[in-house]
Amino acid sequence: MLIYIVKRIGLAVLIILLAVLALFVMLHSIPGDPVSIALGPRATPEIQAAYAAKMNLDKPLFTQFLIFLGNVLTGDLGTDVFSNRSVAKTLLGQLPYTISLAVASLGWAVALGIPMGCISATKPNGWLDRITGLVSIGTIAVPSFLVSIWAILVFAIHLNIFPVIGAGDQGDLADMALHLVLPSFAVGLGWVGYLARMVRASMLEVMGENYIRSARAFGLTTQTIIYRYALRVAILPTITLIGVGFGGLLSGTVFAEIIFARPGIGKVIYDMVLNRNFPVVQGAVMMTVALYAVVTLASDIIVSILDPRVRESL
Amino acid sequence: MEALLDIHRLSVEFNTARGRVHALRDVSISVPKGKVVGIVGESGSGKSTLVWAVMRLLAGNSIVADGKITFRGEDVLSFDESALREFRGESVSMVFQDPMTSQIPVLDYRRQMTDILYRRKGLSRQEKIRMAARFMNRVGIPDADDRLRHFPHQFSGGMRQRAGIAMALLMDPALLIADEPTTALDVTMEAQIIHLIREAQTDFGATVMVISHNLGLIAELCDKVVVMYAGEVVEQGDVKDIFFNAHHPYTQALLECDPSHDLKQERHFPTIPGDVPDLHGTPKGCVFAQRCRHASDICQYKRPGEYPIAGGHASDAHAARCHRYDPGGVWKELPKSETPKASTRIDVHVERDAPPLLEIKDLRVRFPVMGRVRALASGISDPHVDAVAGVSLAIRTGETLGLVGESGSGKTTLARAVLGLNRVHSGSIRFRKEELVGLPENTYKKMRRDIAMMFQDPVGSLSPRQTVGQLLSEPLIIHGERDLPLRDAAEKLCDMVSLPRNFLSRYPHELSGGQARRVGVARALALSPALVIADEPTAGLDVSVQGEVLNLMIELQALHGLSYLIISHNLPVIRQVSDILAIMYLGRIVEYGACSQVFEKPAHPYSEALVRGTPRPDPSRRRKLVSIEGEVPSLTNRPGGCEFHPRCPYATDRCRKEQPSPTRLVDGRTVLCHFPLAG
Amino acid sequence: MTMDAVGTFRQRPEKLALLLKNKQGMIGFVLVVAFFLSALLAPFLATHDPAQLDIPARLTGPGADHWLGADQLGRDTYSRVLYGGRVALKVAAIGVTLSLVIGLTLGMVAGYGPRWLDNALLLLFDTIRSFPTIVLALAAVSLLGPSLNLILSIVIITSIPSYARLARTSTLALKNTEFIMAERSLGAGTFRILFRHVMPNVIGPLLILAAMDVPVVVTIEAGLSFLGLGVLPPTASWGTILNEGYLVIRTSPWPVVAGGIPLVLTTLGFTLLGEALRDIFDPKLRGIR
Amino acid sequence: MTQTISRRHFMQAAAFAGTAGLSGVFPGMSFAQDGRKLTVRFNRDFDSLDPGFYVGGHPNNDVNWCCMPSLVHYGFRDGQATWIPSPFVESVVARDSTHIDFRLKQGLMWSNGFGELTTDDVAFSYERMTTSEWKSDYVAFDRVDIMDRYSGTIVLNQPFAPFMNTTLASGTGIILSRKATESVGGKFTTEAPATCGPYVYAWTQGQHVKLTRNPEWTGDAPYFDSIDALIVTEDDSAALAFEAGELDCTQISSEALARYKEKPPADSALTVAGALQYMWLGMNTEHPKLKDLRVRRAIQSAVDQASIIQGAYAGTAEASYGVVSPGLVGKRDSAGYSHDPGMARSLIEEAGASGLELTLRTLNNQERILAATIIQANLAEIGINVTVMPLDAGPFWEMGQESKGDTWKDLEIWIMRFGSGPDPYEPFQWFIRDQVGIWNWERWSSDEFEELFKMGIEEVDSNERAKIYTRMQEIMEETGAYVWLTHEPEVFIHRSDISAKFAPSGEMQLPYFSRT
Repeated sequence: MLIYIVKRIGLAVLIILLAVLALFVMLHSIPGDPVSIALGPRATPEIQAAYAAKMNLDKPLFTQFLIFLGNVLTGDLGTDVFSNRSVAKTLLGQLPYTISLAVASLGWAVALGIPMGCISATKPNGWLDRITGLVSIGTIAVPSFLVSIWAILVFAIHLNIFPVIGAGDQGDLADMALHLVLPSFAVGLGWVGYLARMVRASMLEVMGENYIRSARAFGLTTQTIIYRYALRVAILPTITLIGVGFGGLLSGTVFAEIIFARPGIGKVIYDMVLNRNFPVVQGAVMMTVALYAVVTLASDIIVSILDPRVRESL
Repeated sequence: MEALLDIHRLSVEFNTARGRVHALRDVSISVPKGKVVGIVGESGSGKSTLVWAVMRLLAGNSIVADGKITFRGEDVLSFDESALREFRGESVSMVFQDPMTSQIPVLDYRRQMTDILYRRKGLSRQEKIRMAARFMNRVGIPDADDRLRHFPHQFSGGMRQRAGIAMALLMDPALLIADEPTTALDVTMEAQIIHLIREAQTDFGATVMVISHNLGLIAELCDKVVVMYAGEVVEQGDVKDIFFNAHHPYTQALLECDPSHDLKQERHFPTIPGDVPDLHGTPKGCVFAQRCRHASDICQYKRPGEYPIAGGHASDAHAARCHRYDPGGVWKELPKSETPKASTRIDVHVERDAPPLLEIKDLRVRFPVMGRVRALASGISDPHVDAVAGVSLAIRTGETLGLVGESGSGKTTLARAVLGLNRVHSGSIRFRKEELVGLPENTYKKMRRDIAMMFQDPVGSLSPRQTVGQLLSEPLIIHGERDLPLRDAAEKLCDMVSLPRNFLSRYPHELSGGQARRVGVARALALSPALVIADEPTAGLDVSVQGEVLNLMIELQALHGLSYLIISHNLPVIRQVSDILAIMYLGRIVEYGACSQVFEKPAHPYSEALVRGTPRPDPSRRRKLVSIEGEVPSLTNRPGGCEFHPRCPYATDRCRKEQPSPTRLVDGRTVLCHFPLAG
Repeated sequence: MTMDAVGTFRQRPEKLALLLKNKQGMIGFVLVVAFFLSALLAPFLATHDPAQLDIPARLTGPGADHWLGADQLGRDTYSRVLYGGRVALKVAAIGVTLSLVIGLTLGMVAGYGPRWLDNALLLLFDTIRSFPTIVLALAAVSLLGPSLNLILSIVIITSIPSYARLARTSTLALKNTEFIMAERSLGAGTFRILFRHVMPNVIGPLLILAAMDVPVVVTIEAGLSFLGLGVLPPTASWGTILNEGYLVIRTSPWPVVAGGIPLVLTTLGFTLLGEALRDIFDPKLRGIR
Repeated sequence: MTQTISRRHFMQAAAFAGTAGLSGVFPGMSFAQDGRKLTVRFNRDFDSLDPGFYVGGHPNNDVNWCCMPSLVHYGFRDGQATWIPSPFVESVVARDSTHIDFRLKQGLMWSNGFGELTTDDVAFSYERMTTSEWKSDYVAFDRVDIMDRYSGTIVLNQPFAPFMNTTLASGTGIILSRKATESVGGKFTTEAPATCGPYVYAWTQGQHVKLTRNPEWTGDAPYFDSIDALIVTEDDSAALAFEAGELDCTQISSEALARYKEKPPADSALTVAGALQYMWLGMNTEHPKLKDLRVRRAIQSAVDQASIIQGAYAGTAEASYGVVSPGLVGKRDSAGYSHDPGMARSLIEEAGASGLELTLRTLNNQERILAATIIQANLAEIGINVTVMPLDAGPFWEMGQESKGDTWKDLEIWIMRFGSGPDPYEPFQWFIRDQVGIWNWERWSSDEFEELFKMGIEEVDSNERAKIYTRMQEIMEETGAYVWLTHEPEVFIHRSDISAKFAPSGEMQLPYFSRT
């Protein structure tokens, strides 16, 4: 178990390093002078030279990478050329918003989707199953950015129930929660259907397994069989899936953050991409990669805790 | 005698996309209290459907069309959900065919067993756990307290089945149903499980119903036997009546086909020609009429009743569903054609003095068992196991060598190493004096013309998206014989293995096991090899079909002067086809010599266990004791000294300390034992 | 026909017929066919040149001339939606086909090849997958400028891992099966084994994945175009219709509705079809997407 | 709704010479603690409060005007915007064309214990600017003569008409504390080492700036106790938020403006801050494809300005006929060409240029893309095939600069928009000969133009200036390299009970806001 986790963490670190390398290569293969790209048109040659020296852009590419890597490892993601602030500090300030949005979206999707899937699976082709089937396919079919747009129209303008922009007053938890409602609705909606269908299919498959038949042959109650046995197994691929699908969820948060004018990593990336503020873009992409790596790592570890077979593989 | 369970005229049908399948027809069986009833039949006989019908756990597309199931006088078919749960939980229990898939993989045994005990509301959790541990101990699992925390995948196959039996016995059931309880297990384990079920039956006073295709197991275990064929009961009666006085032509044929039935080395196997009928329609006459040696006109159109046979052994009525026994019937014996069983023993010429065709010396094949990181972390310097640990053997032209061993003994690895499919660690493989080890693939490829392999799974060893025609011509294409009219060649191969030519356009999944096996044989022989390696040639085949394949192989051997290396765990088959026998245990050959000698007087205790361990279809020769205990150890954990010593009934201190070296006996056999039993 | 141990009947009926019997599959099939036809026949179905400006007709609602209204430049929304379907079809067809072919090949190589190669490729797949698509696309577009080809490349690069992993898993499972062993024992070369024996058995699930991948790809294109990082004007794509429509959403909701609905229907169609195919051919595949 | 949109003829040339008739007073009643709260929107996050190092030409004036001193602010006189003495001074008087006398109020304290605001701080701040990234605003500045602790004189090295309006009143006229600035090494970004103003700020990156009353402030009190400025980059989101009641004041897009003009939300008012932007379609006169004047003239006649104003700006932008914005001296009322596709076609045929393929570069925002799409369609009508290439800010702003790679050679046509201060001098400086390859991407030059430019700087008579600047625009137009497009107005929507004050450059002057 410990070996599994250590190995899995090693893998995650390796992936992050590779992603950093990929990003570095990508950023350095842009046509154009990185200094003038970074500083914009009005910088004087002296400032450009100073910047180049500061960012080590005057050194060979490989040296630059090593310096860059060293900085990344020590938590230094560079300096925002515009505000002169530490990129890491900037991003860490934004991270909680992205995480809270992702968690809220996933949270309500899980809270709704998994029971929906279970209920459908217990009586396949019953009326309840048909309704949840319709609902889930409907939610899957509407891309999250469309949901965002439509949600704003309906909820914020016509009904005027929920706040439309921003993340709410810092420190005012109720206000912040209220500001989470629409974005997390938009990001999570597709996941409700996705999870419901996933759990349903998974449950149906597990319900056909021999051990479910043996459990029935031992006279266990339907409750025990469904919730203690079938769900216990059927949830495993769902957890893995949530981990893997977290990347897609992050993409969804990018849209939600832009449309709802919420602070967060996605919004930072979008704004900074448009401003060509590369140190921040670079740092933010690294942070999403790391975030994703951490989430998949967590999901794998959870699965390995729940599934003794996985623990001993790898 | 009081019947605990009474099945009366039960008919079960399945709705499928291609119409309704009549899986069970008019089945009446009574299970007397305190007895062991065996239900025997080949695949498609409906024996499993019967069990699930009794448990009321049939698949959703099934319909109980007719009949009644009575348990202790109560109508099982009318139970509501809670009555049904009580029936399943308290009264009946099951031991399943495949313990791996029938035990939930993510819960430990403690949880699984306490869950089963949920009906015992009076017991505290601690008491339930203690009870579970007691039962684990009872079925021969030591350190039960500790073992209860284990998950199914952490147990070996035999242990899992023991645990399965413990779970089944936990609620002290009145009726224990065992569905093919030993099919997934090796011979030595099979014997132990049979023993365990018999003990359980006597100790707990349970009534037992055993489902199996294994006649030996039925003979060893049962008091009463029901023979099923194509959804019907064709004959039932006391075990002795069935085995010594079989009346139904199917029962007779089945018993004849069982290779362990005949102890002589015949080199010819009886068979039942034809296939199980399609159950989509109801056959008008007797279900067995199409394949019956004795079938008369009446058998084709009139369904026989179940007629009592006089002079049965026990109070249980002996009856057969055959027109021959209709007291008022009009059945007439047809003029007998030549019985196919006429002894046509084929002799193969073996060149005794010629140099061996294949000679293996000191062969070692190693596998990594874990990643380097894990090994490092666990402090294991050499994370490898020897799957084959220094094996030497030789096969001459025209000779058949039988390689026997339980799963994990390394026999398949050995065979694959010969073909270069597994990397050899050390040792030598010489074919026609040419060294094969270390040969580059392009040189090896030329040798492949002369060495062919037949794989274990008849259907699974055929590339699923290729037609039979493509499969048969592929060896020719690979070896550059493109000029040959491939179609003709494929047709010729079809003829050779007596497969109809129109099969050339079929896909593997459209073939029955026997047909697929014939394609496998044809493919192996396409390039006229000198040596054929056959891995479990009869695995997955019903006994009635096994014979056909073996007969074909033997005929072809005589015709082409082939040598065979046959790998099998099925001793009766090996006994009949082999000249030389090699018995493997943990990657080493423990006994090597003439087949007849080994069978008559096994020299190694392990050989003895195998030879004696095979259940015989002879209810009068039931074994009292199991000869060896335990299971094949893991390769990662080889015992010191003689590797067989933990299971050897004769083991001494020397065996525990000193590793034996191969000893040559006077009759020419080689044995890996300090104290050979013979010679 | 064989009967298995638990008493059900394993069947191999005509699967296409089953698809048509499956109500959801049928709806999906119809929607997908409609998507293909409308995109292919756009020049015949359209009432206007999608790039034709008509400023006086700016933001008119649905009517006899403009069936779905007109956008802020007076272009006919109905015709633009049809032509937008062509962009979606192009992205879907090229993106999915190329990622399937490349993913399949890499996956088979990873699964069948030596362990080190497998590990290296797996690492590569995991690395690619750790970039959220939109984030990667944002970064790439900012570096290289928006274009359809760039979107396609990103779609392909980010989809390859799921195809490759699926192909790898299946190949790995096949690698030690007896029929592959049998081919090897006959002396069949690696190339022959991979493309004649492995590929036909691996490709099925990938095709199902491809069907379920189409909406994802189409949505990525639409999303990027919505952010103004997609196709170049005057090309109409559903995303640009949404993008331009969002600007005027309060004045005229028609472009946002008209650009959104085909996206929803296409997603719905391919999802339903893909799921039906999966349920019929390979129920174990759930969760590939 | 009270429609306060009116064409404010913003400045007269005389504004410079006059003395201020009124000075800025914040509208607050002293310390009425009744929780007056305002929520407004910033359309970008802020990068730097240091006037020497503003980034990207968009100063964060909104915050600086709340928290930092300056000598003059924008204000209104006779309904017209001009500079007014700020609440930080007793007086500001332009003595002559090169001397400006000022006297600071006493007792205005810098935060963090950096003492009182003094003349020395003024001198420090302005001198510092001459070596900063924004030194171009200070080319005419010579020195500050310190009279005493509170009074001094700004001395210019030449008469420079726009100095008050384009320099002192704008974001680059902000005054810093010498001690505080030196204590942090001479420059800072978002954390000012010392502030002095009616408000103090707290910034949460990407989210909002909170302005609260400065307890140490002894000057006029502003009306609002606290102002929450939400950072919302998207105009559409901001408009939605305004409608949902989450904002009291926000700048809006032209599309929203059109909608609100048509159907205003309840209790709201629109205010035009200014229209000092000028947008045109530029052409590279040196590019082989565009060397022929006839081709350029054809393009001038082919582009349908009215469609662009309607299609891309919903009719809310003003038609442009040159680089001088509405309300400024020298603004033209018509162009020397008109929309005439027929003539354009014949010009193209004459030049033998049919089938021409051009690349149109533009910034990647929706309105510009729409404008580009219309131009694309217009040019297609005369047989020119245009590929639109949207670019992000970085590559866009450097594409014509010779010092930033070779793109300038490939540059064909592009949509460009510059902003200016409230003086007509400003736009012309970018098109002189010295600017070829810097900001004069059209790459032409004319001796007459150079001559006129010099005359324009020194001329103070507004009629003369008007003549000079009109002629200069004609010269530009005659090169054929310019198709005048629009002047985009900067329009705000706010609650109608709020009295909102804006700088003509489009920023909110928050301390002057009040609720009626």
